[in-house]
Amino acid sequence: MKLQEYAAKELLVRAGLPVPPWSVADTPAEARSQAAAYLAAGADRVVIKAQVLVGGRGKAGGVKLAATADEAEAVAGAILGMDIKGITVRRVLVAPAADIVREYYLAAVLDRGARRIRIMGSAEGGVEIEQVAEEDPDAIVSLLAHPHLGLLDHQARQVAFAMGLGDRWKEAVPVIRGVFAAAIANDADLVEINPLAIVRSVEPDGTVSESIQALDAKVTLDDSALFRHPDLEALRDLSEEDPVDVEARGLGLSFIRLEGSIGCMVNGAGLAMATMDLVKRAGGEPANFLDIGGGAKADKVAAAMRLILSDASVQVILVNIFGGIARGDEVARGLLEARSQQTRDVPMVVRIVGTNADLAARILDESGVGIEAATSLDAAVERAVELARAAA
Amino acid sequence: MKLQEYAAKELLVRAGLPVPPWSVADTPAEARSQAAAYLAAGADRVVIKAQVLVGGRGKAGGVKLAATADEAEAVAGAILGMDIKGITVRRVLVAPAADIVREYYLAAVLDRGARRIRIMGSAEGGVEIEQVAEEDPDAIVSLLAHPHLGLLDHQARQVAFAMGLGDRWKEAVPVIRGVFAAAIANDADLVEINPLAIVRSVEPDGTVSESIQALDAKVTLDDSALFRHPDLEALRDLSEEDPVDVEARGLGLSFIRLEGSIGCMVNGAGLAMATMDLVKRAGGEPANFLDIGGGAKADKVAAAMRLILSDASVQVILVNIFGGIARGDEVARGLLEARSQQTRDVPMVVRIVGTNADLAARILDESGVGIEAATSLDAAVERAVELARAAA
Amino acid sequence: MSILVDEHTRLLVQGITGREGLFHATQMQEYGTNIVAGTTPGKGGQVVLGKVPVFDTVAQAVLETGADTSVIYVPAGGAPDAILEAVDAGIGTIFCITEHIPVLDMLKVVAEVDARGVRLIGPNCPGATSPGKAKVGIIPGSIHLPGDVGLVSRSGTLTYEVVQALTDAGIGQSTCVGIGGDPIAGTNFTDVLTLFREDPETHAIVLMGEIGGDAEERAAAWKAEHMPDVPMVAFIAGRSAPPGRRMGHAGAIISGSGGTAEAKIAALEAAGIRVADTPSQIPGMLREAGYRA
Amino acid sequence: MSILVDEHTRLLVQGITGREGLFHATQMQEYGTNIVAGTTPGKGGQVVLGKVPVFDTVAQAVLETGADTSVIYVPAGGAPDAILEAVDAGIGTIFCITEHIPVLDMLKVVAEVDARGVRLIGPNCPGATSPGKAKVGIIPGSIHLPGDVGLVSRSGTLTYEVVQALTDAGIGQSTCVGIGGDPIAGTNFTDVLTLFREDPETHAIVLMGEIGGDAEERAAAWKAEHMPDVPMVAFIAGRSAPPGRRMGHAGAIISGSGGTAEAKIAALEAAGIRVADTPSQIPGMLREAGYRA
Repeated sequence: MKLQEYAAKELLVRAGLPVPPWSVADTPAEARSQAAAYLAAGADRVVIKAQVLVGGRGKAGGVKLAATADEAEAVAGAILGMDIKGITVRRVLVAPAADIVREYYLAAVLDRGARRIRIMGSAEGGVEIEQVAEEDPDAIVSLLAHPHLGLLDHQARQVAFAMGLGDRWKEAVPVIRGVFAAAIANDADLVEINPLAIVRSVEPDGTVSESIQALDAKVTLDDSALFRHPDLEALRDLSEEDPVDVEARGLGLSFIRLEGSIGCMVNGAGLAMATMDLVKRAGGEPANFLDIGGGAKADKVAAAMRLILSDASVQVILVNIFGGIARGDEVARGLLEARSQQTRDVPMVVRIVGTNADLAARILDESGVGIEAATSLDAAVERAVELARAAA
Repeated sequence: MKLQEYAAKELLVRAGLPVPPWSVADTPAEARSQAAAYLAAGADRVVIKAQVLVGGRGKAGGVKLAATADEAEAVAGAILGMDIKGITVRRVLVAPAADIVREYYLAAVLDRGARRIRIMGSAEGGVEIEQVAEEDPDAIVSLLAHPHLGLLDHQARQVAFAMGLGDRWKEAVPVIRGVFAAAIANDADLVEINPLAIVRSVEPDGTVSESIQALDAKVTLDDSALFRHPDLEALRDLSEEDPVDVEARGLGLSFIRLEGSIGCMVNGAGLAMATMDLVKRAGGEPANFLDIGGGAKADKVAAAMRLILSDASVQVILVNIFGGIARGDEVARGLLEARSQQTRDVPMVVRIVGTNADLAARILDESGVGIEAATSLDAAVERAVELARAAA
Repeated sequence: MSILVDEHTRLLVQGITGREGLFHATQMQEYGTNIVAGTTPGKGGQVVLGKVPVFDTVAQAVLETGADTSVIYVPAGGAPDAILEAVDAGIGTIFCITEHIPVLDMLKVVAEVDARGVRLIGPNCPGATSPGKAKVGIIPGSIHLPGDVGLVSRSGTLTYEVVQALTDAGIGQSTCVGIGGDPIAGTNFTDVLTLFREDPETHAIVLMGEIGGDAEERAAAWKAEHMPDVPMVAFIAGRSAPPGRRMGHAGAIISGSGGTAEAKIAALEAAGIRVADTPSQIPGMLREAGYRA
Repeated sequence: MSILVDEHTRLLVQGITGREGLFHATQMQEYGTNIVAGTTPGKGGQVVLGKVPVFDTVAQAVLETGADTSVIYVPAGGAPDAILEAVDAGIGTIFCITEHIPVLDMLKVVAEVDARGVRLIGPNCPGATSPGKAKVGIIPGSIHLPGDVGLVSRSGTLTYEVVQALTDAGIGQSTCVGIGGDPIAGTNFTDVLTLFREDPETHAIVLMGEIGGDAEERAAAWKAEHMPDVPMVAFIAGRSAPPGRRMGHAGAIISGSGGTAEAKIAALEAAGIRVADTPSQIPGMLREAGYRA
């Protein structure tokens, strides 16, 4: 689960990291009043940032500065409703603009190959780390935390010194440890601060001081561990999600809506992807990814079918079940149940093999409902694409 | 640092372990009122237990039952002031007597050889575990916690089943984990519950229930880790300690008062023990163990000397310093400082070798104070014993 | 021969009295797998499947039955501990079927498993079958044919699909191994290829990968270096997956430039491994690659 | 030859700019030890002792100077991390002089040190000297004489006492090692005996034990089995210690029947090792045991 910047920053604060104040606005008016407050408190300008879960929002015009409350309202109005890579901006973050002395990069990320949490830091902050990795790999310091002992003090020091934060290493070490701690405390696959910055601030009495601050944050949580962080579920931004995805999650189904016309219902993520690949190869377009999981019962199958059919662009449904834990007869019963409640007449191509496939075939056969049966995956896909073409 | 039973029980409770109520009394009157309260609350009898840091208090008559408040006062009066293996009882624990169904043994203990924390359990509780180990070693289940992962769930289950607590393993597992957790949370070398018991209790409505309870507790803390548990220092029972020991600890000295007449001041615990061994071998009796530590400065040496002299039975002082981190001249200066403040005329045999020994010899020599110098350890010991004999 | 499991396997089923555990234990026993014991805390003393004793702890089970391999059907909350219990009891090969184990738990578990020299397959894996000898896990037994093609896969049902395709084409398998699709797994493609290389009865390889991570790329490079002459065909699921969306498996994330189907296919082909467009092409491509049953 | 340290040792001093670190670094350098680097976070770039560069991290120090051995003078709060920093940087032999490190910290550290195949001596140890070659730690250099007797001890100053006695008697030492008196230590008597057995220039052994634990008993048994013909003399401090009282070292606790001076002396004598009553007897007893310089 990816968190929006504002939610990610909340987790950083809980881990004791220094984050400048921020607020979240859903309307230009909200943004205006928040900006006015920051400006009144001494900020020269405020920054308004689109809250979307895709990269490149800056280049897309989703991050702007404003020097007055009027300007903040106008900028927020322009960003809210903007489309960034297919996502509509529904929320902006408002924060005082920081007086940045220097930008750094810092992250804790799951390294699947090394099977450890990797800490990465760089004095080249504020740009995509992939770009730094390509152009100047020596500018990145990277090391693996111990699987049991975590990030050790000396590792945090090593990162601090290698990032060029040697003259303020005592301030940097808790920040580096904090990023790791945030990953562990929240079961995060990724905690990224880019930029981490040395920020200059001027007190009312004119004193100038500099400190390390986290100015942006990306956090991705491990979905399998959400059960032990019930509070984090509240940070999920449902506004950006397709309501159908939300419903699918409630049903324990793995569902992703796509653009095509062929609804797919498959058991197993790998087989589901392979089925979609074959649909595409045969000239069709899958309408969704759907893995009904291992022990799917009839009622879950029926619910999954309703989800697929809720998409008006679905013209044909392709069911591909290889029984293992899932039993063919259960799936067949679920299909019939869904069919009986179905208001829209969409043709269905069904291929069920493996555990209790014979029973499934008999159930479907005896039902008298017009469900086309296929035994081979290739034939099922071909027929589904053919039906979709006919319907188009 | 060994904790009294009442302090040890406090740590068990903090670790979530089930411990029946208890209170602590310093006078028979206190014990009486506490007993009265337990009896009024439904207890059939109360148990009064001497709080001393030596084993075998039960056999010594330091643990007694009482059925009435009068009896409790009388029993407490008999136990308070009692001498148990040289320790005067100054405090008793008062608790409702438990209706014990069965007794078990459970402990987490530092295993120096294995360099792990060892969990030990037995269905043979209520007796010394050393006796069980000798007579029926198979009655003890014992396993090592992981140095990083701690005591794993399956290890706790294994202990529970092997202890014969299989039919209540879901109740036993948190207790076993709790004992380990108490050791870790407090940096304890030993957390021992003996007996751990299944206790029967009768509710006012006549319902009988059974549950696992910790009826006694021994805890030994790692002195080197006390700095990170400032709250635990408050659990130390100063009443049982020699005030001189308390003062020595305040000075950062390792000091133990003994019975003899030859005060010893040595740097290094091993050399201090060896010096005492030689004194005893030569027919003398050391008055104390004292390790002045590595970098002992003059003022610390002087303080150590005052400690030794505060013991009226000291007839001669033997100083044995092998300079390494400790520098001979610093020690010599400390000795002279102490000598100048000395009210009692006790002869002193001093042997200083190693770092700055020449300087030390010159300082002592030039002082004109009557300090006998010796160059070999054997000669120094022999002379000290001779002087002690002469003084006796 | 075969790898990981065979007729000598003495199997322990952890969580044998649970719904999943009992169902699959029955299937495994019917296939001929030698199940010697099961465990469920508090159910020690029971007997299931006609003759399989149930123990409270793995330590007891190993002591009394000499189990050397275990398969875990314990829910995600208890599965990491179940793996470590098997390790501590001296089990040498552990299959963890359980899905949805948190990644941080698995980081600790694999560190310990590696340190102790134990083989862990999974978690979130379908297990392994050596046709005609033993099946451990949840792969349907009926789809197999004994033979000499080794199969390794990150997927579950997709594995079955390919096994069925091989069997239908008359191509038998030495051992079929599902290593699971989780981001952190005990055994990777290269580990299994290493085992297959040591197996004199495995004469060709089928590798079923999917998008995400770089395990396929590493396996390709290893194969090219260590077993260049062995016929091998691969398949990568997820060519049509939109970038950045999860497709069920946490493993199937495309992050940055790495982990795409294109990158994996390119790496496999660069290593001289043919990549099939559909599972049904695999038997033919194996023969084209020089495999003769 | 010698063990652990010699003229080829490239020594790193962790905590070199501290009071203790700088004092002993000076002493070590004066003795002729090849100190190639020091570390203190935040002091990187300084030079001490005329020519020794100071680094912020051990990793940098190793990279730039090829240090292979380190000695730690870091306070107890930071010492466990200092040990692990040396391990992570690839240091092969680590001496930890620091005392009062909590036991639980050391349990984790020694587990990691062992897993990584690194040699840790200490903590709370005086170090090691190979007379005429190198001294690492805090043992006064002046008391040594080069020779062929290996000495191993759990104590600090008691070690000096015996070294002095040997030197006074004209008996030189190959290496003198203080393993420290803490309950949890990186290296025990048996480990050091194993090293001495492999050293062709060590022809006799002196072992200085003390009450508490059973390391002396285990060393005695090992010696009897693995180096029965090597002359060896032991000493056990704490014969006069009252049971149950701590004598400074956490190690010196008598618990139950084990760990007493009597038990240790009996075990040593049963293994054919003579036990001296006083340090001054040791040179004579070594000769009686067959040692010839």
